[in-house]
Amino acid sequence: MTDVVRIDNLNVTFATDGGAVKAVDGVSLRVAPGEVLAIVGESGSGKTVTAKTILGLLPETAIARGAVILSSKDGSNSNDVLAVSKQKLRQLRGTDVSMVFQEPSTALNPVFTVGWQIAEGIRSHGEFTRKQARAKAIEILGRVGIPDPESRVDYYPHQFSGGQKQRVVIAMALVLDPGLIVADEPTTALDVTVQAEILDLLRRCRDEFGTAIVLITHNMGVVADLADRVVVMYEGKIVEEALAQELFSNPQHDYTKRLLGSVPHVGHGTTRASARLAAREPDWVDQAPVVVADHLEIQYPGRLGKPGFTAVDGVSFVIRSGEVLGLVGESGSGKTTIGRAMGGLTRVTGGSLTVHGHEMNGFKERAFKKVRSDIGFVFQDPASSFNPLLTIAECVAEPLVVHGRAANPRAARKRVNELLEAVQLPRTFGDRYPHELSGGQRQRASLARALALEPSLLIADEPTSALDVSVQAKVLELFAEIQAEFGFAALFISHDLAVVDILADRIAVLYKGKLVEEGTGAEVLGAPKDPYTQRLLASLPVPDPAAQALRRGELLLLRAAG
Amino acid sequence: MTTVAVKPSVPVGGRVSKKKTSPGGGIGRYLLIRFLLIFPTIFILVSMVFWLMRTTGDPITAALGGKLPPEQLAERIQAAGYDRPIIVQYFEYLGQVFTGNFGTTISTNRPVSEVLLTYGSATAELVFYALIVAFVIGIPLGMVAAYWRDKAPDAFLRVFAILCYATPVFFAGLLLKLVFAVWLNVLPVAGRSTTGSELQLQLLPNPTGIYTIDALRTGDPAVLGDVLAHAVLPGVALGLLTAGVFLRLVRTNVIGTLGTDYVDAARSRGVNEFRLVSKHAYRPALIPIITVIGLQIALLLGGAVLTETTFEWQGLGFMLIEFIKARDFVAVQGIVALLAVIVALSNFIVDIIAALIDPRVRY
Amino acid sequence: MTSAFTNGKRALAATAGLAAAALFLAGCSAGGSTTSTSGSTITVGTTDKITVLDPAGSYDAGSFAVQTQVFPFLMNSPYGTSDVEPDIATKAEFTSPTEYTVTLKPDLKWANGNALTSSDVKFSFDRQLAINDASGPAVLLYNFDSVATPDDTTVVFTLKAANDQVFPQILSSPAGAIVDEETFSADALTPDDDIVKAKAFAGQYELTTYNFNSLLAYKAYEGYQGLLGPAKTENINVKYFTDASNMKLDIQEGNIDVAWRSLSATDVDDLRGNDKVKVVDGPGGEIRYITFNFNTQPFGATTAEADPAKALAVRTAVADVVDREELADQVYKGSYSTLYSYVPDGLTGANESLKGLYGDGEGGPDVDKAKAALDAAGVTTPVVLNLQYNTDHYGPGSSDEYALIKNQLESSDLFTVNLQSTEYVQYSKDRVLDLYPIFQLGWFPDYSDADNYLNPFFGQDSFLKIHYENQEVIDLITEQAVTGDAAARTALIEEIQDKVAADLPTIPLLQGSQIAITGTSVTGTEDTLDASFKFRYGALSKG
Amino acid sequence: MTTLTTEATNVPKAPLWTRLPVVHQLRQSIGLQRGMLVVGLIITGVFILTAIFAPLLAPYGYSQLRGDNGLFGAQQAPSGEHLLGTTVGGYDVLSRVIWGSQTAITVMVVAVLLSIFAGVALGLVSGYFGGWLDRVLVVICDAVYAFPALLLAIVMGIVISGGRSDLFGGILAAAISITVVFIPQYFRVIRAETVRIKAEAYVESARVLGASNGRIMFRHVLRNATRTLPLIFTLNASEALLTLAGLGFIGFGIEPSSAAEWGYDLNKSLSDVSSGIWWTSLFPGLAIVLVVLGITLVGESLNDLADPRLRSRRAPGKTAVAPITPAEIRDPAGRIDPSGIYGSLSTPRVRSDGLESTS
Repeated sequence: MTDVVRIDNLNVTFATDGGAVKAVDGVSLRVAPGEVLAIVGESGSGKTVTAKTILGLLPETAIARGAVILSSKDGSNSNDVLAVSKQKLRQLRGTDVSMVFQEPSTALNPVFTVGWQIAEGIRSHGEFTRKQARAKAIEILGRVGIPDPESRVDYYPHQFSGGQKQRVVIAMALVLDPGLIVADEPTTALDVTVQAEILDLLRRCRDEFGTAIVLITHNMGVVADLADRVVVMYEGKIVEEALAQELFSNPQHDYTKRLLGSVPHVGHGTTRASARLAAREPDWVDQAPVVVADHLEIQYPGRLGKPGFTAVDGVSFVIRSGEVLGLVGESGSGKTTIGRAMGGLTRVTGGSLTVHGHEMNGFKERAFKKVRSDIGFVFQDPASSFNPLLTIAECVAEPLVVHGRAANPRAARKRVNELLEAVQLPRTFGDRYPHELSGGQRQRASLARALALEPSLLIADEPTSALDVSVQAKVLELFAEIQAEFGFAALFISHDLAVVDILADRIAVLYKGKLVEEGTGAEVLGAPKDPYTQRLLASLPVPDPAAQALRRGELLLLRAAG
Repeated sequence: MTTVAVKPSVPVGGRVSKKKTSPGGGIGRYLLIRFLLIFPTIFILVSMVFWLMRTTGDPITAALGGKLPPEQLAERIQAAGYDRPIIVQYFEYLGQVFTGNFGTTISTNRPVSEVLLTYGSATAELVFYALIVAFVIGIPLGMVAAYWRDKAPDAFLRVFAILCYATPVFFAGLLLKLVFAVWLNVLPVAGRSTTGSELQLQLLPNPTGIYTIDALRTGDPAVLGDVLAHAVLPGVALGLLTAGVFLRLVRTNVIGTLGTDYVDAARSRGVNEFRLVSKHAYRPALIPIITVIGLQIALLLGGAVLTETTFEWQGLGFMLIEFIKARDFVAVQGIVALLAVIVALSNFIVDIIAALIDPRVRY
Repeated sequence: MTSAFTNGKRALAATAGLAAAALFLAGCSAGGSTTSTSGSTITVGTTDKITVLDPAGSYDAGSFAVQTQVFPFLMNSPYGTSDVEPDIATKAEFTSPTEYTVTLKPDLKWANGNALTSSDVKFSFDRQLAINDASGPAVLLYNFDSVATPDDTTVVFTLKAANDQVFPQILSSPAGAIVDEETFSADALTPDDDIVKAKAFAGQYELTTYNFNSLLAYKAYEGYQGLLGPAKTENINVKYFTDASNMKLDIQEGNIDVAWRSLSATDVDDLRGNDKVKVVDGPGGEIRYITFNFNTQPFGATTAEADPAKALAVRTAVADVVDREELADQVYKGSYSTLYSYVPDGLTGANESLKGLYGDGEGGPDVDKAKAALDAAGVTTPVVLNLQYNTDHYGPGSSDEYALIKNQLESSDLFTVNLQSTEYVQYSKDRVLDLYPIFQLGWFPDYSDADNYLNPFFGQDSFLKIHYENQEVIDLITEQAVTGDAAARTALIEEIQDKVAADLPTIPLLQGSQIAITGTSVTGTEDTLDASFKFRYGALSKG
Repeated sequence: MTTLTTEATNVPKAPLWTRLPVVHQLRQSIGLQRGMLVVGLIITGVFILTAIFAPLLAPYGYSQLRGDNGLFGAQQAPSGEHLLGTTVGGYDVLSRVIWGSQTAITVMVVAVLLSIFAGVALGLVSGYFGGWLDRVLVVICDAVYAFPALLLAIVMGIVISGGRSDLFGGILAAAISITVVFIPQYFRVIRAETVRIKAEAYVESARVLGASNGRIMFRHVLRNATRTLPLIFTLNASEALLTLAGLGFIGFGIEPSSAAEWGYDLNKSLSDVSSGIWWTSLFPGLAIVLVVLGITLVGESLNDLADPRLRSRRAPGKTAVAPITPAEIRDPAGRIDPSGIYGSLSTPRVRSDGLESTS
């Protein structure tokens, strides 16, 4: 049988201010019918550009050379996407190849019903009456697992949940039964429990529709879960291509090895945590804790008299000195809110939260200011956590100046240099502006700023979620080192169990504002008691195809039970 | 970089609530709040104009300053009560406005409500024609410009749009008048109708003041033709100003939506480029466009002042300037209040339309 | 939703189609224009504005232009002169020094059929005083004490001052309009529309359509038996313009028959060369002059270097230097003419008192003479003059006029002029507060008599408020007002002008002329462009 | 992409002059966008130069009525002596047009500067502190914003000048009345930016550090919130000119012997046109149109370049790196409606969920 797509020596160049930039460099690959090919790589590796080339969706500033031969599902005809006319290309899209986008909420037009949008795709390709198109839309919605498709077909996108939206997007891709679906990070925007469901659906696409899938992802767990074959890209080139089993068990290229090595595994942190616990002083438990939350409740005020939204609902925990508490939960679980409340950024509306003995319920900025010098905060988004108009050195010196430890940023420079070195940044970086640093570098600098006053409590809100996996590994490692060196207590917030596991002494799991489980890594990850924790854990794909296949079975059982 | 951006799966803290509450709140409640906001708007404008007007002089001096000796002038000012503390007059005035009594104009001794009705209908008619011109020209051309983005037609249309609003309405009106009324002699110079037609219109029982409607009621095609002919140049002059704004607005927003994922998604389903512009990009773009169009009402009314002056179109804006010059602040207050109501109402209506178009508000 | 949208598009298309149809219809109707002007209809265009139709509530040219057509007056001036004669009366005379008796014509009727009797007359004057509206002309009745009606046709006015020669003029002024007592309210202004609805008219015309400041339609009133005779044209339509250039285009295109007040000087100039229209000129009562504040002008009484002689020298020098010819030609293109006295040309008693005294003696400027005057008084030059004018009250020419005056004064090297303009409301307040040392003023007469150009200015309680008071002049002004003998009165008026010209409290500059533009077939315009400054539509005819 | 552009190359800082507002955008632009920007810059440049060198360029003074041979005469047709003829008042048209640029630029600068200061201060405080003050200011500014600008300017003009129209009174009155109209616009923009920036991590990080409100406002919020100002400046400058012209046209202009003003000249010369005297109105009219065209071209180009959605892209990745993304819908007559200003009161915007996710 012919390949559904064959890419030969593809080169894609973008014209930029700084001259031409080569995004894809001599890539050749092929996808067999019914095969799932994963393209893996980090930011800027060219994987998305490669995928978009298959649909001819490159922007006008891009120049593509080479050949992308696309064949129809039945193999009756094939075309070079880079050479065909616009008209022909339009016909190919949707019938021979279609696409699933990363962010389902932006991939659906908010002002048209999903049925209309599906039908539009159908009617763009041939003679269908409105009725026929609608019937087809209902059918496909049913097949991707949307309950009650007859009425849901007239819903607008915002009436669906995130996971359902992605199902709709997949339905649109499937409706004309193309031979190939290009899925660009289809689960990245979704919570891990939803991710598992979407991966199941994609698997069904392959199995039931016989559709080949090009899966673009940076998540090795997803690759292990779904892919038959894997292509690893690095700086626009393919560095390794192998069957999934082979790649995970026996990576050849250095980069692949590094990549796989960077992936955090659940359970790896447990030993470290117990070692740390063993090293603590005997009366450690009896010392005054740094943070105590007692039936903490945080409610956002409703607008214009509407009832408020309770983000945190009766949460209790303690953080002792030198201890790292990992806070895990999905979107909207309230984990970030707790972190912000500890930093005095969000008002506590009920219960009690004491930080360094200071009660945050009924918080007064003036009284809290002294305590602030003892709290460091690392934010989630490295892109926005620095004032773009100040140099890194000025930013890092800010806490020193605010708290009177230095008269001005210049006077603080010596200390800033020490801090930069502590986070393993060259001191010359102090003179750069934030946008001149990469995400990982900025997150290091952010850490340096948080540590400037040597706080005894650090709050880290998803500090690595915006980073590539290899960068994440390095930052996490640095965090661990520094925590060991400075000995501060920390609240480490993340949606990723594996990441929390690396650093945390204890792990707390939040679900819809409530604390469902708390304990050491061994307790929570090793033998979760709460069904939500169990499902969360089971949904997390592991970067090992064989192991993942087993876990998939477990998850099915869990779901059936729950 | 969109490709990998390991998406923060969590919206950052405080924003959670905003996102969650908006669709569920119910369109009725939302519209009620918008409606209630009309009142402070009117109150603020009316108060502001009252104070501004009253610090600039009293109407008696304006009318008789040159004619009367100062003593008599002072006597009359006193008799009319304009020498009392302004604050007293202010509350008195507010009380009147509150009861819907706009009083009688000082300079022409006519009930303000009647003035508003007469001149308001003229302005409404002018604005109506201008909006038609603006919509007919601005919106399709905006889509054309977005479709040919950064190509020659786009550049041409953008310069056209800028010229539309770079040309002061009175200058544009002057050129239009010269060409169509004087050189080509196909359209009337100014006014709302010829005297003959107007006399016929005056004979109607209960004239609406909107000449087009009145002309239809006479059933005389000559009158209708005459009235419509008079509306062409003012409508075009004011309409072009707004058309430029609309053109740009449509272009910007359609281009903005053309860059969204869902347009790319539709493209990936093989939807053709024309449909991408006319359906996928246009409809979502319409929501901000409509909101801004609401704000354009103010621009339109401002332009109407100049248009009315240029084309003898006796409307509110024109009268407002007359009354300002005469310091007839009773009349000015009334007109301002009406304009404020119009502006606030049109924004309110626009909100309703935008809400109706946006399914996320509707459901 | 989708269908709603297509509907919207359809509506849009429909309106576009409608617009196209409008253009087409417009093309048709424009081709065959002038549908309105049949033989017995004349369309007049004007830029005047009516304020209030009720004579008790308005005291302005625009409203009076209407009132003079539709309301009867006891006294009026026949076509061609400013001197008044009984109008709807058979005779009017002083029956005692303080009693002025008017006898009405018999069987007068209002257009609505009500009888017009002495009772209406008494009612009219009593209500003027009772209402005493802020914008009304009641102030003109300063000498009016009471009115009695011995019978239906006799009216006896009792006056405060004896032998008032001006009173007959007052009876023809806005304050003298007679109204229907059965229509008008005795103590409040009557709304325009009520007046029109009640047909409370008895002048040459009655109003049939009243579209405020937009279109008025008049029909000749058959029952008018007054001085002016029946109207020559049955129907008059008056179209109100807001922009003179539109009116100019309409008269040029033949859309209106008469353009009366006020085209710009440029337009008039242009139309003079157009053979499709006639330009008719008449004498005008409007004057423009420069006023000196005797306290604050250079060397004025309250200045640091107060010196009456030097102050007079400054005024003299200014009078010597200004070139009225240049102003009239360049700024007004002949629509204003030069004025060399306080009483404008065309009124009984007017002389050119300043012509011989200042400038080259023939009306032109004389810089050397001015220099000599200043030198003689020991004034060092250049003298700084703070000259004020106003942009919105005395016509659009003011700014050009004063820019040119500034230019003339400065070109002589004798003066440095700081020119400033102020909007009228502020201006009229500031000038009486001695804020303006030298400033522009203009005057439009309340009634056409030399008295109206002298008494308010230089009599007791002058409205000028410039601290100028010459007892001799005041006495003369009082005297002329009660002098019954015409020749003696004229001599007194001339003497007053000469005396004031020597003191030079104001420098008269220009006198407006009345200019009407008409289609070539319109006749009779020149009959009504007289020194009464009343434009009567009844004089016009077409054909 | 971040790694690709920055980590790989240790770019030295770009030279200072290329980072200047307009120069930066000029270098950034391509194709038609550059063409429009360049045309706009040329027109604006000529305008500014004309204003600066008006005394050298103009053959006569703006209030000059007399040459060596006596009066110029009114409404003289263009000739060797008066290249563009003379006006109804007897002034030289060319000179008035040239001098008019000086008045225009003065009013623009004064108006825009005044409104920037007032608007920025109010917007910053209001947006930063929120609460009742904010709500009241928003309602007031919305009300003023919604009202026809020209009418407001007229009333303001009378109040401020007391009806006087000398150079100082006239220019200041025009400028201040324009200011009052503009303040709500700047207020809205700055407030929206402040509200946005307030939620940025670097501001929160400063708050966590315990920095004082003053320090946060000035060091972090102000400078970032005012980045879009050059853009607004250009766009509002053109509206200032149109308002000035409108005021002049309606008869609230500046007295001709104090300054030359296009709107005033146009007003004076409108009636000339019907008499076949075209030169008196055409040139001041064209001057207004050209200057507004030039400035608007610059402003719109800057706007497009600052908005990644509108900028002609050379590289798709570049947009993600662009430091500021003023997500504003701007209407060209100079009013700014940053979508989301109304966010506090009104509909959820189309892009609200999109914006939240891509940062």
